[in-house]
Amino acid sequence: MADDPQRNFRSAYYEKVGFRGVEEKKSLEILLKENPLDLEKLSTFSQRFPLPSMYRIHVWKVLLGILPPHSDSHALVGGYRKEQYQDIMEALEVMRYINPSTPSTHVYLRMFQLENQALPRCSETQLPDEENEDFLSISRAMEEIVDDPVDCYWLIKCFINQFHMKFGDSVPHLPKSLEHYLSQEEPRLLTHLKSTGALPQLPFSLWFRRCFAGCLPESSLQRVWDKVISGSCKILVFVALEILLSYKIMLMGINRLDGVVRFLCNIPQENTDAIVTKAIDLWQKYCGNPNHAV
Amino acid sequence: FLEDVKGQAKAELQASDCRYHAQRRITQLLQTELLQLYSRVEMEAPAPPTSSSCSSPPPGRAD
Amino acid sequence: FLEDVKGQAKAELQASDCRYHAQRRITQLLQTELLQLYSRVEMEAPAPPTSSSCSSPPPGRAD
Repeated sequence: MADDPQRNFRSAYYEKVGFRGVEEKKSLEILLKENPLDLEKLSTFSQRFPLPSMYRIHVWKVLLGILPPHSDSHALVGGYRKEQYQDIMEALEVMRYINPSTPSTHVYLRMFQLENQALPRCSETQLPDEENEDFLSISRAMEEIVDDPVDCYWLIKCFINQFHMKFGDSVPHLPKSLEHYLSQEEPRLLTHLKSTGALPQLPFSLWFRRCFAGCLPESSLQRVWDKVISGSCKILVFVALEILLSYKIMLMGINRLDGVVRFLCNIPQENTDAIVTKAIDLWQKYCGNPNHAV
Repeated sequence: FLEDVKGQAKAELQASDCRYHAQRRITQLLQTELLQLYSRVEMEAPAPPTSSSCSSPPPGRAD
Repeated sequence: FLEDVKGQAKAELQASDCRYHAQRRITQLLQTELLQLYSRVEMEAPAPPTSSSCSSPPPGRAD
């Protein structure tokens, strides 16, 4: 699609001068007119370029299998998805797992549990465990991105299911991978993190299990999730790496372990777009052709 | 082209089946819930009500 | 032949749809039953149970 370096240069130029994605948007529109949709091409596009926000939800739904490749089935299947959502919601209300004042993210959790046969019998005695907290964080972030509750539930559910299915085995290795790339980019910081004992205490579950939900604001987060949904979990390593690099000076100055961890769990929210842009660049640099990088 | 038609039909059928299976799980849950609730009602009111009030039907309803 | 494949796909989808709607009717019956049972339990025991036993969930359980 865009192996031509000239074209890549132009795109980068447009990004700088504010015409970001003019060409990308056009080529995505061409892809979206195909029937059936070519999932491979859509994934490749999404790996290479940020999705224009007007098409993001639609592309995510197709890539996550919420909508099938055939566009003329979208109305039918969309109807099924909506009915399924309503059926589950209604049953949970009747069984009093939820009521009108239940926060929507908790509603989504109960729905997800119902579908996975994991609904607790006595919810009032259940303290949310870590897995539930991961779910709730991702839900809260998805809710910021997606307005329609039916879409929102399906996206949360399929995002989490796909992530576990595709990357469940890779996630435990991501901290090691982060250490590797940090040793390439900034060995002094790595040494510092090791000597203060901070390295094993980095917020890996926030980064690699919640995919930065609750860490990055939604405008930056959705650009990371574009890459995750279209097939890369390695991008998570580079976002983490770029966070460490961006706050290198600050981190080198903190010698207390809890200080490092606390700071990284609550990074400033102003700078995150630049961090994600740099992370994507670095990811493309190390992983070369992003199509084949997992 | 034939594969295409088949693929489309398969995706539609999968989505419809998915909706059915969610409904199945709902039925199972409701059944469990009802069983529990019935056994609780029977435990809590083992003796038949002495009051002649009609507003409180007996726990079982099989005739 | 293509019409044949399409016809078969349509029949399969209809069967799935039919199965879904049957299950949905069961669910609705069970839900009505459950709602009635809840209101009956609440009438019989207007005060919340003091027992902390988990085997007997209180009527309301949403947080």
